[in-house]
Amino acid sequence: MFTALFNYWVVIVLMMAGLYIVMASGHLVKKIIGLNIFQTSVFILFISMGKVAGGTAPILKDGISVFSNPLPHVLILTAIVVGVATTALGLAIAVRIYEEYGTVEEDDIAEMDNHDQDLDIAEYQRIESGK
Amino acid sequence: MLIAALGLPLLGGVLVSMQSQSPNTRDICSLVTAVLLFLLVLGFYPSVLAGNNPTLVLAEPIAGLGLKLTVEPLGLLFATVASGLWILTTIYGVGYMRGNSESNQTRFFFCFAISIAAAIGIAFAGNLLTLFVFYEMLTLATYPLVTHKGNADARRGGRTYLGILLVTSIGFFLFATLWTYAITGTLDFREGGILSGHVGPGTAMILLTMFAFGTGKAALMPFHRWLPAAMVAPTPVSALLHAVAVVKAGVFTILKISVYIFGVDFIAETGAGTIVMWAAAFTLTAASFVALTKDNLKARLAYSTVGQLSYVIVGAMLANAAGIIGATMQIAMHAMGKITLFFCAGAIYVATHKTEISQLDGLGHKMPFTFAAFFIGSLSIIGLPPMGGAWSKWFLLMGSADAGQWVLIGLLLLSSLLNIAYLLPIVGRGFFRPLPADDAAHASANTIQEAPLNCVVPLCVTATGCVALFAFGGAIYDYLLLLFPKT
Amino acid sequence: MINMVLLMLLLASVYAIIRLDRLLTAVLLTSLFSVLVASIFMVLDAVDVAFTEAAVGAGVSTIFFLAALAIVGRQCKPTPRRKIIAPLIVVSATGCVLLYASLDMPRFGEPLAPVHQHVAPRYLNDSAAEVGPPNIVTSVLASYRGYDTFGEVGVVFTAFIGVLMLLGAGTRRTSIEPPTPTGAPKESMRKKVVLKEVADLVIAPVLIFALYVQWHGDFGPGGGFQAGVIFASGIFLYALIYGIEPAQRLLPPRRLAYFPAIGLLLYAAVGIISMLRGGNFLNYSVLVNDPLHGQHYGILAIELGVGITVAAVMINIFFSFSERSL
Amino acid sequence: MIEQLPAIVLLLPLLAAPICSMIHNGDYAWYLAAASCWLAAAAAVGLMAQVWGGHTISYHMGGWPPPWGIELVIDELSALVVILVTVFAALVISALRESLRPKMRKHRHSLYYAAYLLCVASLIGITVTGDAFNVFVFLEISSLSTYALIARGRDRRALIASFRYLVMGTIGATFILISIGFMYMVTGTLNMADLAERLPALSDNRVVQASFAFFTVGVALKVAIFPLHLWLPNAYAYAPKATTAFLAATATKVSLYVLIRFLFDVYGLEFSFQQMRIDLLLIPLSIAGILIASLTAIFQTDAKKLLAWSSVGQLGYMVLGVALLNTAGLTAAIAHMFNHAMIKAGLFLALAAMIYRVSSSRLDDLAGIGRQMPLTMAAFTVLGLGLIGVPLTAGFVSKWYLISGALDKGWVPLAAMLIGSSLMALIYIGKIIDVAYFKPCKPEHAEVREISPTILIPCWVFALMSIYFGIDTRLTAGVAGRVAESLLGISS
Repeated sequence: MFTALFNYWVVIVLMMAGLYIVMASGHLVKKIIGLNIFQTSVFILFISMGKVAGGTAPILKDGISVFSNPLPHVLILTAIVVGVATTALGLAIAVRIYEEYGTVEEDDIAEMDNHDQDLDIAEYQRIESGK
Repeated sequence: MLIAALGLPLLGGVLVSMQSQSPNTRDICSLVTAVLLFLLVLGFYPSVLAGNNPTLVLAEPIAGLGLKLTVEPLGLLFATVASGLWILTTIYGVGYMRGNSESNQTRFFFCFAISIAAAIGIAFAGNLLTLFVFYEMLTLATYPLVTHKGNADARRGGRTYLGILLVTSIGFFLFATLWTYAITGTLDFREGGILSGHVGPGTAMILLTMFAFGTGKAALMPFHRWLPAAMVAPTPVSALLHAVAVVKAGVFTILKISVYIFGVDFIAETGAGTIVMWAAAFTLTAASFVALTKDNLKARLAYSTVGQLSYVIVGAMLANAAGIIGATMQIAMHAMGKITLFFCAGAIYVATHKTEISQLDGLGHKMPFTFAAFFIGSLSIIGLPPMGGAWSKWFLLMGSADAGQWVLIGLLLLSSLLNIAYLLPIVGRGFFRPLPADDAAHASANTIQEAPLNCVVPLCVTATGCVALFAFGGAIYDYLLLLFPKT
Repeated sequence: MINMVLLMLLLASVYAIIRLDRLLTAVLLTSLFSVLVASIFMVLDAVDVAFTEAAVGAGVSTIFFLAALAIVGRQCKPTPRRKIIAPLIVVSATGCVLLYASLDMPRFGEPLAPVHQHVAPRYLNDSAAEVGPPNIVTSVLASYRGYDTFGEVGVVFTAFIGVLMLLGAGTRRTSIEPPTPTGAPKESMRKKVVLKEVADLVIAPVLIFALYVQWHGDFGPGGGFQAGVIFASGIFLYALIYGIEPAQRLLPPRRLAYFPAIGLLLYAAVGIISMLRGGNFLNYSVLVNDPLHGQHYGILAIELGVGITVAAVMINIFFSFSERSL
Repeated sequence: MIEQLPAIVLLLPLLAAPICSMIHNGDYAWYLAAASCWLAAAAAVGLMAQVWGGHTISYHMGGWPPPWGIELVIDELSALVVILVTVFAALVISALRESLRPKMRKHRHSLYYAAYLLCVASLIGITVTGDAFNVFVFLEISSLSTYALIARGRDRRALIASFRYLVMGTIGATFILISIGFMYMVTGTLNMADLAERLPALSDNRVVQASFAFFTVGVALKVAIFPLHLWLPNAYAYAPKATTAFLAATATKVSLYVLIRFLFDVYGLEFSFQQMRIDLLLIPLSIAGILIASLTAIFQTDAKKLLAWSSVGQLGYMVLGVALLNTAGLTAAIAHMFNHAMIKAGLFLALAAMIYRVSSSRLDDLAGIGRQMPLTMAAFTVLGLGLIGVPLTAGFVSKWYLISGALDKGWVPLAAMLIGSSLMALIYIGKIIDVAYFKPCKPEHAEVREISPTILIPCWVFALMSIYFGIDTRLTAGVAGRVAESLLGISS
């Protein structure tokens, strides 16, 4: 039991570590690092379920008859692409945020947004009182 | 033919809206539509008297539950009243609007036509869903009429109007409708009702109460506030609201639900109407008291309407033949009486721009037709012979007696006394008090005279109608017996 | 069981990433993480995936991260204590669900597990006769599940459009500065002579290797995606050493921006031709008279489409980032 | 040709997207984008015609039979959702051109249209696919394009909203990926019909149960089911005007479709509702969502945020309808998907027209706009009545069914609550209408004129549709009713 499931458990810990970084970190780039780790760990889960004990890579060669399952490999190839695409877009947004706000720390941004809102309200009150 | 009855006012409305450049064509258009509609409605009588109920399904938005129109005696009577009075209101409206040179007259007549279409839809609704649809349509179509003046007051009044009517109709009426549908699986209006045998007395009482209070147009206290608020509207609109379409649609709805959803016998058996009946009894007394305190003529008439409507509700809740017949008659009689009073109020406003009762001293001599008509209308509302109103009050008292509700009889009589107290002094002021000094100067210069002919003729016609209805009381009674095939 | 040492290294690197406030190190550790994962994939017989993970995780992603860090700075604030609790609760709850599930999972490497029973055997047994390539992953990727791969190219293309919308195509600078006729090395470049020498030696083989991977995907690990990523890496290397401008002269961004679309359209064209020839979308068997030949041509064509799109997208995104950092 | 329709409806926008990205002239790109959307809409109607009455089409991608290849499956439900996506996308893009003009430099327009088309194509892809992993792939295309579209908003807060959505969306998508992995782990297949056959036997397997949990959470994030809705209000409020109209109409609806598909068809009614008791979770959440979101909407001072919060509440209606698990409730959910999409798209579009003129969506800036832009505001009013659920509008039909569904279960208080929430909708829509008609116009907006027909016509098409589908409900409630019966396993 222990040995058979141990690697799943490690993978679960890895996944949760990634998820933790996403949620706990306030730095937008670090959040994306977390997402990356989360997704990559899920990939391990997929690939490990495709393994057949004593099998080889699913490339047909004479004299080999036991192959690991190719389907998870295909799925994960696709998923890796999806992952890098998300990373690129996320980073692009983070860069734009930095250009607009001068920071990529969530707390600082929230503060500035609140400030914006205050400005909006002040503007509103100015107009109201002016009338 | 049913399509025509519904489509005609709509078509008229569209035609009217296209004629905004030429007022004469437009007003003729309105009038012709009104007359045609009245004739069309009358055309239904032969088949209804023969016991048929022409039916038409327009569409089926919800599986097994269509927009259905059915002509039956109760609805036909309401349609007759509404379409008949529409002719007069149109004539009067043309005079009033031109006399006061109001703006947006085209929009006014367009909305008017839509309101009538909605009223006809309510009259001929074949099930509760259809009724609800046209009920809401009426609310929305009359909203621009109420806010016609467009000033702050009008908007505030309009908001109250729309707020109360929509909230009560969605909050209570729609809910009760859905509940009924969930219980019975149908919403068709059927003789003897559909709820009988499906629900116990408790649920029936809750449902009936929700329906009654959900019909905000019936102005049952405490949901009567919209009616005085809507007084900001021009007088033809008030006439429409009070006499022709809106409040009548409200009480008619309650009547129809009592007769065709619950069934008279079912209400009588279960006593489901108790709460509503006493609420109505309270309203009719309280409203009369409030009316006494109002100096503004239209406000006083508004509270009078609140009280008179509750007569209809009381009649419906009595759940016996005399009560229902009295209630139905009250719809017609009160319509005729109240429209007369409003026409008079409008005529006074057009002629003198006076709105308060205390300003009316001595005007009776200057405007004899108007004040005479007001007197006749008042008598009809009070319920004194030889006016039509006498019949309805009589049957309502009979119904109360049949039901053994002696307290109720007392309240009805008390209310009639109050009616005398708040209506007749107005006429008295007009005829028996001298003109105030500053007005006398105007009067000598002949600046005060009767309102334009367009205004005076309709009010004379309706006043005559009040008298005529007394003569037709028997015929109406016979007709209404169609509702009770067994008795 | 997967190699214990690798798993422990993974745990250690993730722990370090959580603790680190210096993002540059964190990114490099993430890169290491990817390499380790790639090794695990290798152990698990997923050679294609290992190849890709190494190229993407340790290569392209890392470059993107570095480019972004160059703009937004390398330091991050430590997480305040009070902000740890909520994530911990969520993560523990999720972890518990996963642990609960793991109790019923098939034993690792079990040949009788359901995954190996239902769908996969057909791929293993019949793909040679039905599709052709010895690399079964390629058969499944390009033919049996070619539609997924089409979607995957769509994802890459979408990311390209998104980055372009946000950051621009990387054309701004070249339009301002007139292109210098000869690649006069800047001051800083002179100090990188050794690097330059090495790069000259490496870049050409990298690009050739990319082409090899592109065409060899039928037989061994590889294919359009890996080739595209490797090709892009070669260009990154060139740009890092010689500067962005020479790289952009080599591959003008304005023209390069067409290529993602061209790759995607090439892929779709194969599918549409098969529709015109009476088959369903992406049914390569109808492309020519012999189904097996048709499969072969189809796979070659779509792999080329994948390669073009992926390489062009990666290079474009890189240019977009690098323009912002200057 | 006709048998290729499932692929064609998807390929039209998907191929127009790369071509758009290559056209530098934004106007030509717009023509192409609009044309491809309208053609896709026509193809979608063709699909509906084929499956009308309860037929099913299966299209084998690459000619490989399922479960080895990927299959597209079209039944009445998916055809309805495809119509929803394509028709509303086409209407919105017809209006888009006008609204983009002042905001972006011209050659970026093409990219915007390309992203829009990718989003449309991916939503179609999600809807028609019969393969669980393929759902994930197209979900990612739609997510990425959505992030990009939102990030283009004029306010810098759009970037933050987009980033938050990206993080939450990616977590959601990864949860779905985990779930699909688990399903595959115990069944060996990815085909949805195949999964449906194999999963019931494994209902006691913990892996299946966990996959169910992950799937529900992942999709709930995408649907914005309370309390996972946090990304939605800001994303809608700060996204470019017309984008909001499109997203509000389609994106969450398609996610909800995925939820319905998996709960009823893949995991199966018995497993989802009798074993896992998902309804016990969804009913309280949706009720809380309806009440809290409607209440929040009432207190908004920004019209766009108000409508965004209203969307959260309206999604609650749909989820509630699903969770009621009776014919009326499910009919309501599916019909409301369509009706709400139509109404909200129209509302956001009309609002976009006003924002276009006054450059703000704050309520006090919209004061008096009803007189400056009477036709736009009239359309807004008609649509607003639909949202409240006034009779003879589409909103009434779906609410009717929903309340019937609650009453069929004998839950009178729930029905009363739903009526109450309609009244809350009356308040918040009334707030906008009241400001627009009855407040004096700001002096700086005195010169504001009616919007051009390019936006006005689509607005009115939505408004008239809202009335039409309040009367003729064969396409909405009719289909929804049949679908509901088949999902619930009731043979009609």
